[in-house]
Amino acid sequence: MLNQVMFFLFGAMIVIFSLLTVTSRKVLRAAVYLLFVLISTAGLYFALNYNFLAAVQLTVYAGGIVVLIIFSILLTSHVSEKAAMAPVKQSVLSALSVGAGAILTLMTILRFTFVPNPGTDPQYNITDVGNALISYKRDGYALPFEVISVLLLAAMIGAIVVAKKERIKK
Amino acid sequence: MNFNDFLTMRHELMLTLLALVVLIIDLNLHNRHKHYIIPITLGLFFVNLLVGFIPEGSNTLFGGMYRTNPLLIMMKNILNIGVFIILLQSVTWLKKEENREKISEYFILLFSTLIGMNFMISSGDFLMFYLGLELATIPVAALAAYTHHQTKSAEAGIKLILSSALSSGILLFGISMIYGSTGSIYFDTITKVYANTPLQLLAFIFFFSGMSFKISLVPFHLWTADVYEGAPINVTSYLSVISKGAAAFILIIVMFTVFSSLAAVYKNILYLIAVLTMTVGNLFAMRQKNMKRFLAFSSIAQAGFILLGILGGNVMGMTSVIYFVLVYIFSNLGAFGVVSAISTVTGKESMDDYDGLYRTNPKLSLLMMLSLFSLAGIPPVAGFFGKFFLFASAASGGYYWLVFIAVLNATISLYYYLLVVKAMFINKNETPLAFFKSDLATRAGLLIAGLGIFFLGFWAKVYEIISSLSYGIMQ
Amino acid sequence: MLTVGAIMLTKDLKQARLASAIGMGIQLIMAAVLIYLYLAERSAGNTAAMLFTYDVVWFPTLNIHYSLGVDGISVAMIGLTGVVVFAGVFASWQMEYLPREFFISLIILATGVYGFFISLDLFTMFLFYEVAVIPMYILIGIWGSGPKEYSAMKLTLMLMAGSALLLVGLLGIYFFSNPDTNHLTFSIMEISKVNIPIGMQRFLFPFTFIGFGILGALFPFHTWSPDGHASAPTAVSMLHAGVLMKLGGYGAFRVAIFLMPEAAHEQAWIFLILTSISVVYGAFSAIVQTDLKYINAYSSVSHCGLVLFAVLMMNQTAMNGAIIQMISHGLMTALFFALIGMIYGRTHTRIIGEMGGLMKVIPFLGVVYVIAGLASLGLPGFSGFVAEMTIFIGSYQHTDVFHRVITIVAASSIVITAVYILRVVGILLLGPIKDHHFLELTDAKWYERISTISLVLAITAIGMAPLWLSNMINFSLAPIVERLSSIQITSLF
Amino acid sequence: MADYTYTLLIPLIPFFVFLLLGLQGHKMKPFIAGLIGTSGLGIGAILSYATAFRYFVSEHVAGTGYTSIKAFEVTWLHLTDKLTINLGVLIDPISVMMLVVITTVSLMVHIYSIGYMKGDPGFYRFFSFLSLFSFSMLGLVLATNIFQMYIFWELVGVSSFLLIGYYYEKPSAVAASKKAFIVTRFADLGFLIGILMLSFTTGTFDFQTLTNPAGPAIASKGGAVFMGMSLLAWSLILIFVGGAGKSAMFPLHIWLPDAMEGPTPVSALIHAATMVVAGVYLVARLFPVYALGAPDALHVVAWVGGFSSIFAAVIACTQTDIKRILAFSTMSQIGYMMLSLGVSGFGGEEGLGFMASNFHLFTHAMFKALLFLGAGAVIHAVHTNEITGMGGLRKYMPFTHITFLIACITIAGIPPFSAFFSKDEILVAAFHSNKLLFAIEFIVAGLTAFYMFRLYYGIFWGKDRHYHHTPHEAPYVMTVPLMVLAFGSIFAGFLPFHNLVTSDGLPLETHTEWMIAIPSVLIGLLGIIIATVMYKSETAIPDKVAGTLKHLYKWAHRKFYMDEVYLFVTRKIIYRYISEPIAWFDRHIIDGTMNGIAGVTQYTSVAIKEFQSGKLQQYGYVFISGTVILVLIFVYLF
Amino acid sequence: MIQNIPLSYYLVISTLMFFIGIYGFLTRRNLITMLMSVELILNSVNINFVAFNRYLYPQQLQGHFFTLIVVAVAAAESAVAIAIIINIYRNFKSVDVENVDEMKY
Repeated sequence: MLNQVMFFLFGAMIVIFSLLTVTSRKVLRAAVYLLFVLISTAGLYFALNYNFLAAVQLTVYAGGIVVLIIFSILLTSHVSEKAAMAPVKQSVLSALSVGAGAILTLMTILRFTFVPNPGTDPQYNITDVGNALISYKRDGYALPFEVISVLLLAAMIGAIVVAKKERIKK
Repeated sequence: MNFNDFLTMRHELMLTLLALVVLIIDLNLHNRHKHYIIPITLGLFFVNLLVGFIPEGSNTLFGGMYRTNPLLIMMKNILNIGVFIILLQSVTWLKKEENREKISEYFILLFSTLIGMNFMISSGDFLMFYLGLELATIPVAALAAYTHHQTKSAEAGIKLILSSALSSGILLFGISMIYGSTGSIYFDTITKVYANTPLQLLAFIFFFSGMSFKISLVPFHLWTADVYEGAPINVTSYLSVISKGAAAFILIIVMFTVFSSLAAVYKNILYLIAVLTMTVGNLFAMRQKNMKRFLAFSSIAQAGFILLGILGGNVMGMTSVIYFVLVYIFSNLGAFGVVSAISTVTGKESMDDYDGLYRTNPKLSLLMMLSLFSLAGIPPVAGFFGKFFLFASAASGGYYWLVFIAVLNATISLYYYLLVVKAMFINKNETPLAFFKSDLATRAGLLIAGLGIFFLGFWAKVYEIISSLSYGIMQ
Repeated sequence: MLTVGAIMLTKDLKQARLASAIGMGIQLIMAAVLIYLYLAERSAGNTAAMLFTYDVVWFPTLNIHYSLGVDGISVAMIGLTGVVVFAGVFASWQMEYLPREFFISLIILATGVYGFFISLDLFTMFLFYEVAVIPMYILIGIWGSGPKEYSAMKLTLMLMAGSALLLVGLLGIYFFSNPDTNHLTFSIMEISKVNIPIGMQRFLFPFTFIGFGILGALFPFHTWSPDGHASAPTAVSMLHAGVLMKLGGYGAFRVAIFLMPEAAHEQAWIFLILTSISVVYGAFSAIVQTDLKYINAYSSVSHCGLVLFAVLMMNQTAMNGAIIQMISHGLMTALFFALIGMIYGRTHTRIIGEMGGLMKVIPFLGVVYVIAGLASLGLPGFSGFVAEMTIFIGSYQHTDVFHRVITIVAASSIVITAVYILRVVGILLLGPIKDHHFLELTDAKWYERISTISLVLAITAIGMAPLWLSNMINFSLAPIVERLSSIQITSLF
Repeated sequence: MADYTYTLLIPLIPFFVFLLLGLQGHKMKPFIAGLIGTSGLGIGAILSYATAFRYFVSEHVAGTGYTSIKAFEVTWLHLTDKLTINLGVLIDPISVMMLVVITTVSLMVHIYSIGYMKGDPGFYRFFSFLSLFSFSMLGLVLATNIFQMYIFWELVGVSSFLLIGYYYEKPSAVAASKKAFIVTRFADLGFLIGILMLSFTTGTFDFQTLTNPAGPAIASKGGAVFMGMSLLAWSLILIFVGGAGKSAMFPLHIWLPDAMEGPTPVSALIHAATMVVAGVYLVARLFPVYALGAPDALHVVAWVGGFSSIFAAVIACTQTDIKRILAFSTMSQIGYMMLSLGVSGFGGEEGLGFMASNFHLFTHAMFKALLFLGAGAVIHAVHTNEITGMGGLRKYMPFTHITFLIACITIAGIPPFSAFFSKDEILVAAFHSNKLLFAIEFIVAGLTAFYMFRLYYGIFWGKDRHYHHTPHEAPYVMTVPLMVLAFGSIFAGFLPFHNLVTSDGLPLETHTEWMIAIPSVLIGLLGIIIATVMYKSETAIPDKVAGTLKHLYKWAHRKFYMDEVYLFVTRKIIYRYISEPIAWFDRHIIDGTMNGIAGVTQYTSVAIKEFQSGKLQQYGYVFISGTVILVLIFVYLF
Repeated sequence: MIQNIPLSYYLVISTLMFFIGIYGFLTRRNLITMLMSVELILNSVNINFVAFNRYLYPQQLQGHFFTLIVVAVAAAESAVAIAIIINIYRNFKSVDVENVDEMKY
């Protein structure tokens, strides 16, 4: 029961704050709504018993990305500034397209019967996650783990290249 | 892991190492000496290129996440060659004062994307695939925004990163559905269980949209022209040649393995997309005056031709796609190389500036003409063979009308390629671009491209090797 | 063995015109030697369909060969090419603007043509076809006159569209060349031994035939021809009308009809109607043109229409006529264009109304022009007569009434031809001199004489003694016609 | 049978002369060139006479008459298994006769031309063309098969074209040569189609096979029937169209008067004596096929001939250009010959017309050449063609006067001059065949006498005109040929033609039918008398007559507006309503379509450029919509 | 908790979120909010992965790790994107997407 309540709470929060994120006229508020969405998602992960993931979600997403975003918002616009909204035509067209997409996708998904893998439901703890992360056997994720480091390095350098001021040019 | 495994992953590891070496050297160099990085890097990359050719059999690592075989190595080598040419061609540009401080970053970013592509090609599951894809994209966005003082460059960067984020979101949604419906992210497992159900088809379409974005197929291509125009010329050639080639490689692998059970359906999709892509690409290319934008649209149209090979759905199709990409790399780099050389020296990128080029810079004009003819598929240069084999493989699948449409499109493409030829050779100009002499690296880059354009076609061995390798994979 | 010659010639870089003259001279001699050797072989009793074959596997997996060889027909065409190219080089002796590039392009064009005629493999054939087409753009675009860019573009695009059709046809043939054993081939000789499924033939034949037909100026796909010819420089017009358009006829015959006989029989009537329209229509159009080159271009449409027309008749005599007509028209029209170029070089106009009485001032060119004209309107003693008569008689031997009636329609073109030829001769050469500037014109230079005389000699040689040529072609035609006639013919009416 | 291979030389000598003069003539002195041409022809003439003599004397076989001999033959082009084009020499009575005619007239003309063309800058050219013509004409008559005939037929046409257009700087000459060529070419198309049909039905070109009464051509009776006549008949009619073109039969005669723009010797040779009778020769050559295979076709020949003869005679009465009068006279006389062939049957008495026709051909060649050469001498003297510009010349040019008078009397059919005999035979033949045709010919005989004497009086009688310089007699090199021909005109009638040239090769017994001969002579005399009254001295009678018959006169004077009709057809119909629309159609519709395709492509290119708006969100929108549409189509619609 | 709540609920939520994100991407004018929309999209995909993993194939942690990687990638992507956005701001003095249309047609 509690589970259900939590699920519906988080679910509702996700949908509502998502909507608010994309409709709010104030950019900063949108960022905050996004934060709520991400936190709710983390809640869902918790509820699904993926604690490590939830923690990562909270730290990286909520803690990292959103802060970054808020930072840049503060850098590029005034707090009180109202975001310009798209023209009606664009909104309606987008809504139509997106709505059609959503309906089609939902129809398709809901019609599909997902077959669970037979077998037990092993409860992973954080050690298992850690082991999997450095395993290079099947269902081990050492390689992606290494590669993501390259990616992060590259992203860092990329961000620096893009953002750094040029000394020579006036 | 043992030494052999390292050897197996040499393309990726060497590159990573290379990127780190560059970084370290860069940190230890005085600002005035930054340009020493260029020859060092070129040399190292050349070593890497050579090492890539060490023969190596098939292998699987990381429990199937990473796999390799001679064909994949071949693909990587092809990309390496392309990158090497691009590096050569970008030397002049990098030496410019404004880029002085960012030389090493350029290399590192370029190498990381290449690492990403290599991983993507070698990926044995969707996770590595996705990771490789992102690694191949995100740094490029930074590269696109490389030139600060140009608004166009920044615009290219934002357009690339945002639309690629959107596309990878959609792609990911598709992957998630694939995962949900099959229970695995490993290609080998999915191949066995994938079925033609609505959801799986939908997942495929989402996935395919995301991939189409990377190889810029209509209607997922719209970012291409803007980004190509805005990005620095060498990044543009990288995007149009290497990124696209890698994406085409992985697409054909995935199509032929993972989604082979959907073949009946996806061929219809490909048919539609191919026609759209060729036609729209050509129609847009016709009007372009900016050479980069022009080549962008031409490369969109070229992407449409690649689909013809996939439609063939057999060894021939696979071979022809790889062969075509190889030829395309050389041809496009020939064209981009010339544009780059001119643009770097004179800053001129408009087609009108090319009027009367032959009188002042005959060699560049000739190379440009050859490249364009190769792109248009005119014998005896290599492009003809590439296109011919693509058409042949589509015809082998019975798609005669598609071949017809494609060749008609090739004719339209010939029209606009000839416009450039016309500008260079026929149009009179009171003040053509002055004669200039490019530096050694640029000339080497152009020369390699030119040689490739000329000899790849006649040299049937290349095709045969690819064919035999593909044969090994397809069976 | 000929490609060696052809490739050897592409390396002329210095002293371009001398080199190309020598090169093309050698080529001409080689062509003559080839004809001689060919006849010697034949008289020695060698009855293989193709002689001097040379075959290397190029792309083994696709079974693409680089396969060359000649039979009587291609030998004849090579002879034609040799003469025309030779004359063309001399006709453009005075090229001033970028001469080196000009001759290189010209020779690439010639290489393509030679290659096309000696190819026994559809792939190489197609390759050479395109090799021959593309230099046209450059040649017309750079050295042309008038709306040259437009014409060059139009010509190239239309021919390329033709090759689009062609490619579909060729690929189709390839994939049905050996459906049972899965041993696909591009080789013409091998494909000719199998029967492509009739359904497929029906589909592919129009592609192939129209593909070649565009190059052969088949109505209504001929409009590239007048503009292209009008804008092209002299030598290019010569080569183009003289040789390149023959690729169409040759290909239509060698590929479309030879390899897909059933469909050819079934669909011939459509194309017969189109070609006979070409014949008459081209001639009528030529009557009212005022530009010399347009007149000749439309006349080419008419004459080349006759080639395709005869090919479609699919009996030995008519096909023989078609091939002689190709050669004959090649020579005549090359001569015409050479003369037009020379006259234009002197008077700086091609509008016939602005000229007159030129016979008086440039008698040599005038006389040759009259000879060319008479040859063109099918006067006995010149090659045109031989060709046309062979075609008409051959076509008229057809058992089907439709074919005979349409032959009469096509034959009526000879009158119209006479009308426009005489109109030009009358206005251009005869009558009083229109412009006193013309009085200062000089007659042909030595290189111009070489150019024209070599063509005139070829025309009269064929016209006077056609038997050896006809026999040579007949010998090679026989197996082809045999294959065609083995098909069950269902009459249309 | 004797060996006649040497006859090959008769056409070949002029050919080599042509090549020699054509290529090297400009380096020669004019007189040398003329001499070479003339001597070439002279040798030909001697050979011809020798051949004729040998043939007619030694080849006669009792019972079967003269056989035809293939003296030489070589395959020129191999067409089908059955059809080959051969070149060769066929010797039989008519070809031998033609040899004699051609070489004689040609030789005379050559000699004459040395004087006539003196001082002309294109002297060598003229002689080379003359040689070319002689070659072609001789090749034509010696043809062994119909296709060889066609080949030389065309060559004759072109040499005629070259000679008519000899004065190429004169626009009227150029136009005339063009007209001649195109009209005959049009007729040749009929000839060609006829050959095609004939070869299709019979499977041969060879004359000997074709004309063999037992051969396939005749025996088959022509195969399928089309529009009431057999295919054979149709093919023969078409072949006759070719002949009609060359022989200037109505309605293909319009080139002949204009052809008089050529030098007068040319008119004498080509447009009077030789080429124009090629049509007659053609029909004569194929006569057995006509007569036995398709009599229908022969009727056509007869009526066309008959109509042409009266048509031309009427016009001739009103013309003022002396050469044109002669031209129409020629047309009229050839009409006679055609008619004669047309009313003839094959063999025996029936074949009278055939014999008469050839006979008339022979005599006509003599006197008409004479007339033309005489006219040439006159023109040479007074530098005008117009009869109104002449008069009283008899005292200045006695030789010319006498020979011309002889010719006029001959043509009027007054015995014992040659044409009396030949014309008489024709009238007899016509009388026995068709009374209407006979009536026509009878009237024509009168008209002929009338207009010839009108011409004669106009030139040689009447008042002196104001000449630029006093006319003088032509030099001997010109008058000698006149005399030779006059001799021929007078005495040719006594040749035993009926024994030599007959339809089946057997001798034919003829006798003068006085019931026909006398009226014909009378009407000839009547014509002469009327002409004498009207034209001997200038009177007002001609004008009055013309006034009375105003419309007829005007129509006839304008040649019944045939030229205008042709002009209308060519200029208006072909040029304006066929060619120009086609050219327009080509430029605008077909080419327009091609350009239109390009235009549409361009337009589309511009039209869709808004997709590339530069707006990131729109790109995203297209992206998403694309995906959604793909899903919609392929997941839900398929 | 998975006993009481069907998988499809998760999927509905994630799909809705996905399309809301797309909608946001298509309509928000501010580049940063567009980036936020992208985060929504990625997040919805993550939910998918996690839910599938948990509900259907709990034996392996494939979805789990996929999510993990996607989160990391999203971070990298955001970093670069924000750097570029700031660059845009410098160049255009605006972060409105409508203004970033210098190149077109």
